[in-house]
Amino acid sequence: METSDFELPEAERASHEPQLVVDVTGFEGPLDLLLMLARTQKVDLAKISILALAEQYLEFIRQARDLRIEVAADYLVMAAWLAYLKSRLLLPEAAGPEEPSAADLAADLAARLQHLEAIRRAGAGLMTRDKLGTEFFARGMPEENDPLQPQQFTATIYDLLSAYALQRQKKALSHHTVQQRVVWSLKEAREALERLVGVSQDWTRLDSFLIDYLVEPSMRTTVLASSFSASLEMVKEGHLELQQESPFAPLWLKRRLEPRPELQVLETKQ
Amino acid sequence: MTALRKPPLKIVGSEPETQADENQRVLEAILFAATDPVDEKLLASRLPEGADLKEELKKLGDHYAIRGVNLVRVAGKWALRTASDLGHRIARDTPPPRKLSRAAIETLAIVAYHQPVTRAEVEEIRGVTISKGTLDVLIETGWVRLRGRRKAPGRPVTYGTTEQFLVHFGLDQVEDLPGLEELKGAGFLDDRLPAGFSVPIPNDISTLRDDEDPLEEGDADLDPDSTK
Amino acid sequence: MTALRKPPLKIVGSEPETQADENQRVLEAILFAATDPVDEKLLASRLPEGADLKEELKKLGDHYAIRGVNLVRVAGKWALRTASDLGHRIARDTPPPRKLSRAAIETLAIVAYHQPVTRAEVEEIRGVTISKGTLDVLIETGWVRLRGRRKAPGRPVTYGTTEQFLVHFGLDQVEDLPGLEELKGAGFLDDRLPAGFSVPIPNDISTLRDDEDPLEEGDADLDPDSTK
Repeated sequence: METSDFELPEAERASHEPQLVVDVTGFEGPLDLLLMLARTQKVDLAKISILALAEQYLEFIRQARDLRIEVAADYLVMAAWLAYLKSRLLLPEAAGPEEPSAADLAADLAARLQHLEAIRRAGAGLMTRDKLGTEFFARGMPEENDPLQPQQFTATIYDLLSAYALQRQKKALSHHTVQQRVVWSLKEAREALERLVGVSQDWTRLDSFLIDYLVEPSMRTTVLASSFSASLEMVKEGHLELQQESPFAPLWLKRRLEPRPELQVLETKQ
Repeated sequence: MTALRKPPLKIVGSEPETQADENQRVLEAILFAATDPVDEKLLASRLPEGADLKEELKKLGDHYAIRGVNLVRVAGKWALRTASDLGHRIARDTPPPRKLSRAAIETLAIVAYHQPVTRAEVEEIRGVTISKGTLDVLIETGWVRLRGRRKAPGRPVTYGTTEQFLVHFGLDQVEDLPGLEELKGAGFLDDRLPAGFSVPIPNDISTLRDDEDPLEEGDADLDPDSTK
Repeated sequence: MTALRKPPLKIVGSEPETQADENQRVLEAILFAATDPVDEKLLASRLPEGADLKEELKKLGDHYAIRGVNLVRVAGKWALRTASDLGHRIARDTPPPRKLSRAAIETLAIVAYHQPVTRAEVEEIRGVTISKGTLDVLIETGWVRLRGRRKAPGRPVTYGTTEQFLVHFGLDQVEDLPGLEELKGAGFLDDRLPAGFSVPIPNDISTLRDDEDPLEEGDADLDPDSTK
């Protein structure tokens, strides 16, 4: 059955008609059409006349267009290329070392057609093989001692209920949203702070440092949180001084010119 | 090399000069491939007119009686089965049943309570993403199945539990999974829960819901088991 | 556990005086009970120490070669299969397998003979772009899989065939593909070979080639199997 599928019913039907084919849609691309046309030359594909083939193809496309059938772009590209190839094949070859000769181009096309043909034969050969479930069968009845039996799994109802309750509860009590948020990572925040703090020698408000990054309202929280954490880290390492006059008042930052090794020692001792 | 034969299966064994009796071959092939014991009517219909089925079956039985596979009669029908004395020699060295990972059991629980549920919905409820592997494992257990596709952008697949799920967890019906009060009563949930917290009443009926479409051709292959 | 479902099997046939060789019986019972091909490691593990597995398999193959069930080699493993000349006489009530489109057959052939192959290479050979559906269908059949990524600009995914492909078409290995010699002889198999590969044969072994990278996390989603 598969063979008939392979044998291009549309193309065959078409080739019996005197009025050349018009159904471009029956072909799987220009190469398929070329292969069908090549078959009409009734010679070994290795001995095919590419010039004749180019003419046949161009004629086919011309007729399709005369009949106002829309021809897909890739068919037209192939037509243009074949028209070019045809002209080169007809003209005496000008010695141009950079370009492949017309004969080479024609040979390449012939090889592509042969390759496609060979693959089709191989595919048809594959589909006519005896196949599991049609020509030959595997053991049908399951046996309980099948040595390839699938893995068995286990879980208890207790596992199930506690897992369910636990995660529902956890989720209900946290205000965690799964929704993907854009997060300003600590690393990004730190890099930005390092860059910006380097510019100013004076006390500056944390939020004004970040103003450039606050354009997107949804980013506000994450930028602030990450920058704050990053600034604490930098203070700890002695790169930065941080000041706040009262709770919720703006945070002020200033670059520290000399690192504070004594603080680091203290911190690590804890 | 074997140009005459159709593209050959690689049959092992010396090229035989003759084949066994055709009727015997047909009978054993049918019995081998059958998914259930086969009745005599069907067997007879595959033999040439006038063949003596009883005699053929006796001959086949004799051939197999000494082998590792025997011809047996089950419920008035015929089947080939591995010889019962060999069970222990051939069965899989059954590894201890595998315990499900925590992620898998959590996902299973959510599928059970919230079915039909999509992967994204499971993630929403769990608050974490789940890997494809987790759902694959659950399908491999036979406890979770693909139900259909949600009528929503992307037409995500919906999951539900199977009959095997009920059997394994000793439930008569999925509605018997404990509800909010019972979970509280059993100490699985505590009282700090916010108002409006609810536990759905699960429902695993096969009929698709209004917001579900049937699976499409090829969706069966989503099931890792079906591709064997 | 199986107390309920085990009526004593009525073995048919004359009471044998002796049983066949024990190793033969064990091997055939294993191959019979297993629905999928069995590898030699498993077979050897069920035979007594020192048994000659090759010899035993050959003997079993000889026994079955004339029968309606044959011992065959598929995908490098061993299986019992009904003799393929009897296919039409067995005819199980299974729906006819879905027929592949011409585009799908050609694409399958290109993947099989040129693997590992990228989509662009398939398109190059066919001279036409292939719709996403075509590869999806082949992946759905379980015959084609994503192998890795080509070490090339754009890092395109490479495709290859699966063990199921071999099992379905009764092939022992991809080198047994029909018509391979013709393609090889015409030089169609070595055009895309990266430097250093002198053997122009398709290759479905899982090990990636030098010009392939492993798939990345998330690549599974390229696969219609993924349960998004």
